[in-house]
Amino acid sequence: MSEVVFRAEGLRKSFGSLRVTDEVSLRLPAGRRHGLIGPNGAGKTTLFDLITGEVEADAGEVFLGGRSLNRAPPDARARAGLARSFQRNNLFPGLTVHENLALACALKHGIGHVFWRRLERFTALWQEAEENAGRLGLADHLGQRVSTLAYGTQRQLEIGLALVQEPLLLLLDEPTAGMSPEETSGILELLSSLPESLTLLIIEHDMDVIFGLAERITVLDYGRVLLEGTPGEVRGSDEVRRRYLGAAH
Amino acid sequence: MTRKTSTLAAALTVLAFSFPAYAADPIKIGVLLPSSGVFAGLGGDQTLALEMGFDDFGREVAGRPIELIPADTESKPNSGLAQFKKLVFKDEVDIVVGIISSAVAGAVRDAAHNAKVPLIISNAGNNPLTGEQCSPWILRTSFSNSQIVREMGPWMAAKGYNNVFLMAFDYAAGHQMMDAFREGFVAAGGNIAGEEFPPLGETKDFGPYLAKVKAAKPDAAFVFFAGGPAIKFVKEWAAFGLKGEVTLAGAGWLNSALYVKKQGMDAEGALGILNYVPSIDTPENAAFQENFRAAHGRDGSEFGVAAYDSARLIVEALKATGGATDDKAALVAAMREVHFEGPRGPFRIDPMTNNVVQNIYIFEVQPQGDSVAAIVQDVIPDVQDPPKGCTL
Amino acid sequence: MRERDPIQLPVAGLLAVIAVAAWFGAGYFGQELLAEIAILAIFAMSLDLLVGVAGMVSLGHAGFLALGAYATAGATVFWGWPPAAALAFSVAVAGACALGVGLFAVRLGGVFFIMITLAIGQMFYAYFFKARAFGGDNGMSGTPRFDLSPLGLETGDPAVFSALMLVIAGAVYVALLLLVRSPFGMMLTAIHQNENRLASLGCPVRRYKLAAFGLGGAIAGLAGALMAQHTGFVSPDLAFWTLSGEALIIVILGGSGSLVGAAGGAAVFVMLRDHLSDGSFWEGLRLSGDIATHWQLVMGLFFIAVVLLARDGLYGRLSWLVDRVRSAWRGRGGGA
Amino acid sequence: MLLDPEFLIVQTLNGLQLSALLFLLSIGLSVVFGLINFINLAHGTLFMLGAYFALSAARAFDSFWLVLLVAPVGVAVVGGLLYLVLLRHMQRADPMKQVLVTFGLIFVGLESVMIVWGPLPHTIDVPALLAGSSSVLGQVYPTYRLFIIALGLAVFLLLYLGLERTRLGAIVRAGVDNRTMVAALGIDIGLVFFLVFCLGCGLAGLAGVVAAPVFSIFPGMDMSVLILALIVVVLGGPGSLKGAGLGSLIIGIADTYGQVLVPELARVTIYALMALILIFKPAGLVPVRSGH
Repeated sequence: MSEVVFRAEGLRKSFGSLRVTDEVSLRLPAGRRHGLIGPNGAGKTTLFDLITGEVEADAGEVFLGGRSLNRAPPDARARAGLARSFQRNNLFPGLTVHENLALACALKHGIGHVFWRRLERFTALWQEAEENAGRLGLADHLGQRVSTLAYGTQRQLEIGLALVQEPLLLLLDEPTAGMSPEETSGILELLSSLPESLTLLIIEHDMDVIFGLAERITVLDYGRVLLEGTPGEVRGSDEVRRRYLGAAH
Repeated sequence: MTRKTSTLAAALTVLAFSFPAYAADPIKIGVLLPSSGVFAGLGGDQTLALEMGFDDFGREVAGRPIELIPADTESKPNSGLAQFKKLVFKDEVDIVVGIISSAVAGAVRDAAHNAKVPLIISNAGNNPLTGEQCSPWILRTSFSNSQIVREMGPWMAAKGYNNVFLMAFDYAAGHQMMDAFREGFVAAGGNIAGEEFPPLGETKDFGPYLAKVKAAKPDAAFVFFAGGPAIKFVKEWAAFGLKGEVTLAGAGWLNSALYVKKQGMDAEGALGILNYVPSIDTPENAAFQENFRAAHGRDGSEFGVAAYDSARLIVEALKATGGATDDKAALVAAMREVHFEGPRGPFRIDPMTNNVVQNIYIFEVQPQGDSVAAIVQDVIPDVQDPPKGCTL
Repeated sequence: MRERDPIQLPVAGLLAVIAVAAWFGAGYFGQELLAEIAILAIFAMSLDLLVGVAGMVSLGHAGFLALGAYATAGATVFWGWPPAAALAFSVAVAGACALGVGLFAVRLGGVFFIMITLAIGQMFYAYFFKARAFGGDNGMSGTPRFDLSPLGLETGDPAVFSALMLVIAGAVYVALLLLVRSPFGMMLTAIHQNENRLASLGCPVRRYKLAAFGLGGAIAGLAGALMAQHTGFVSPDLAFWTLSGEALIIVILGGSGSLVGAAGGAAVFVMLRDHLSDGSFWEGLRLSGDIATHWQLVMGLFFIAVVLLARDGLYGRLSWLVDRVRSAWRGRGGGA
Repeated sequence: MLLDPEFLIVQTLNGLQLSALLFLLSIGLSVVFGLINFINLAHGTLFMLGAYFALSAARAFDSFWLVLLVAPVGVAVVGGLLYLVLLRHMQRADPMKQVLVTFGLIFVGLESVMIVWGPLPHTIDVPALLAGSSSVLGQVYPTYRLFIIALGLAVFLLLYLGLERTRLGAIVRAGVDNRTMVAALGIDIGLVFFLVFCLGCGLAGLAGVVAAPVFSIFPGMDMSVLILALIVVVLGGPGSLKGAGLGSLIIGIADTYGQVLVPELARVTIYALMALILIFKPAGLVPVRSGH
């Protein structure tokens, strides 16, 4: 088993009297494809928020590549190698696809602060954005404003933005939500083409997707870890079936 | 346009240009008064009186009609300056008259000086305008702040007030008024019991300051407030039980003719010093007040009189030049020669400072009919400012 | 990229042509107006950088304008600095203060950002109102204009001064346009559209906002310094919050985020104010000249109309029109 | 001087009086802000309108008490019309547009007042019952100001009971806390907003009526109170009745003592206080919203 890239220890979060995340710990070795499932309200997205720092944890710690990220705000965590996509499309609607991707590239290369040269003059960066668009199947939409795109296309870009960052750990929050079967298989193809070394944590409601993709799966329920195991183990667990799988299907 | 009318138009154009331009050319006078902002009320009052002045003294000189061009300063310095430039450069007026706010006057000062166009200030009382910042092109028909107040200190000391509390808003005019009073009063042996300068415009409540006056137990208070705050101050003075305990004296705007009747009996017994009160007993004043009341249903105020006298100054100077306005220097020279008996007494321009020389009146607010009025107690004739830093 | 904002440069060119034509055609007063428009345009563009580009709605921007004006007035009158040095000083002072204020302000968003900038702007107003050294509420006169006599130019002449102001406004526009189209400007645009996502892509959003706030303040300070030179006078009114409000109206009128729109909005605003407050304008419309006395009522209604109806401002409307004409043209071309 | 009991008593009463007025003025602004995140810059204009309506009503009727009833109702009607014609459509607009529309209304209000009532200041008389002075702990103090304090207190208690004990109050409380939830319960939240907005305007009008005899009535009296009211709202916490009460009390007392004790800094400190509160407690001293 390869080296552990990501570690979360005892994460806890309450909103008022409601405990949404309760002592959740997670270890991900490099290259792991890891699934996160659980019923609605189990605290999956909140766990993502705690990992990326968008929501501050009451207790617990997060490590990436051996470094503690606890004090770091979301942007610093992103620069340290965390990237995420969102459950609901969360893009820059007034910009074109090309610009959306170029933004992410510019940030990755640390030239966001350059104010004396026009963005288009960074030809390499501009091209990199274009290549990424090709990889994401967005080449035809390059010059289009995001707000004018169809939902599924936006969804592709949503995932694409996170991919462009070339992170150590990629968090995907229901990447195929609301997509047609063809679109879903497109996304799956994309995900399976990702480099082996990339570590992936993915929330998904579509069980076929998750069982096809994940090496291991963590099941959350009421903010707690119910079970962690291989897809087979999860499928075989009576408790999981009772609490979640049965109800969902 | 038919051929016939276009020929006619062409002929008319030729005709128009063949006459000497000035014969029926109007004399343009820019009226730089606020119709909006904090001083809109005073601007309105002066506009009425100015119109009345031109009605009385003539709307035409040497065959040239006098045309008034109003411009709104909004009581803001930058707008005032922009409007001044518009009057001078776009409308090409021959004379500018007006300006209520000293801040606007300060903003306009350099422009007027450089433009070499006569500017007649009909209210703004900032001392330096006819002191260190005086200009041969700027005349003032109203007053300087210290001109109004200077004589009050010695007068009160002579009347046996030894211990006086000072209060005015914390702004330039407030400080100039209090400084002028303090200087004369202390020189005459008086003692300052305390002084307070509440922030301008933001004091919604004089209570805190009145509490301090009370605690200081003075013989009298000398204050400067005007407009809405003056009404409020006088009313609160009475409500806090100070009326009758401490003599209230003020730069006379405290009980201006514009609103002394709204202060009513609360103002009774207040002393004031000012360049004009409606009760001055001269035929000139009687005529002015009669006209003003007939037209507007209320007493003419000190603001109105300054505007009214400004109109007269302009008309008489124009008569002296035979209606010629091209030589602005001659026009100003003529203005400096004008003198007459106006509603407030003898009026002339001080050649040393270009400020008005005028009588100053000390009055007391007394019951009159079912209301109150300012009744003259004493007159200090021909008060003139020392040429403080002004070399004309 | 070029496709996104195709009319920016043509409109800027058109405005420049109009400005030059106006300069040649204008008399003394027209050139005074032109100088005022140019300075207001600089101020409006600096606010547009905050509001239109980065999405930070400030109701205290006039505070930095006043700061720049007072810094120039103080440096020239008290210390005898040459106006050009004083101008640089103004920009530095206003920029530094904006950075200091921004340190706190950029933590807040939406209505709360509006409120805190309002409070801070009013703080400047209250301070200058009481600053005895600067003449308090009466303000202070005596700020000189640039000395260009070595070049044989007399800046006291409105023709020279207005030309200079137009050139400076043009330079500020070009600089801001380059900035907006740089990666940094792109980040600001993205912050406006979706701040959280940009942070999750690794952008230290607050630092970028702070930089924009400081830069906007510095340029407002530049406008203030020029304004002090133009009028020769500074007063606390420059910091009053209603001036910030009017500048916001200008930005919306012109089309928020379009830079050149802010400049155009400034021109429309000044001309409108000049006409509405002029009795002869109303008489020209066969109405009573007395309406001019209440021109602020008309202005207020105009403000409301602008906000309700303008949507994306004059620039946006123009952009839309050009789009329509183009697609109609293309449609016809396709059919043939 | 601080230890002089006479000074302390009178000054504290002055502070309470200002607090009472500020409370009447700001509570409407606060609740509307809390309910719909809407900043109404024209709130000061409604205050001014209250004073002018009182002027006209005082000329029409002889009774101050009738004026005290009629004028605020008039202002509430004006507020209601504004809401229906203009502001209702602005609820979804971004905050800048809301602020600027009400900014335009300030100019319209100011000029309208000058057209109708003229630019010169006016006064109305204090009713005979409240004229003159009373003795409070041995100090002469204007009776009318005591009345203002009592009125402020009474309105606070009435609103408190209304919020705690009535169905409308419960909906408003819930609406400030979580707007979508109330809408999800099938309550016509629009109607609730409308009523609350009118009530808030009426209270601003009431503040104007009550202030009129003390302050005199003049165009521009709106500007002098607007910023203070905004500070109270921010300080106390938008949407909170207790917050508005507490904020009014703090600003009223601090302003009264501050003006006299440290006049050089009086206004600067209050703005600075607002800025500090915004930075460190953006939800105000009495926050209402429960997180999300």
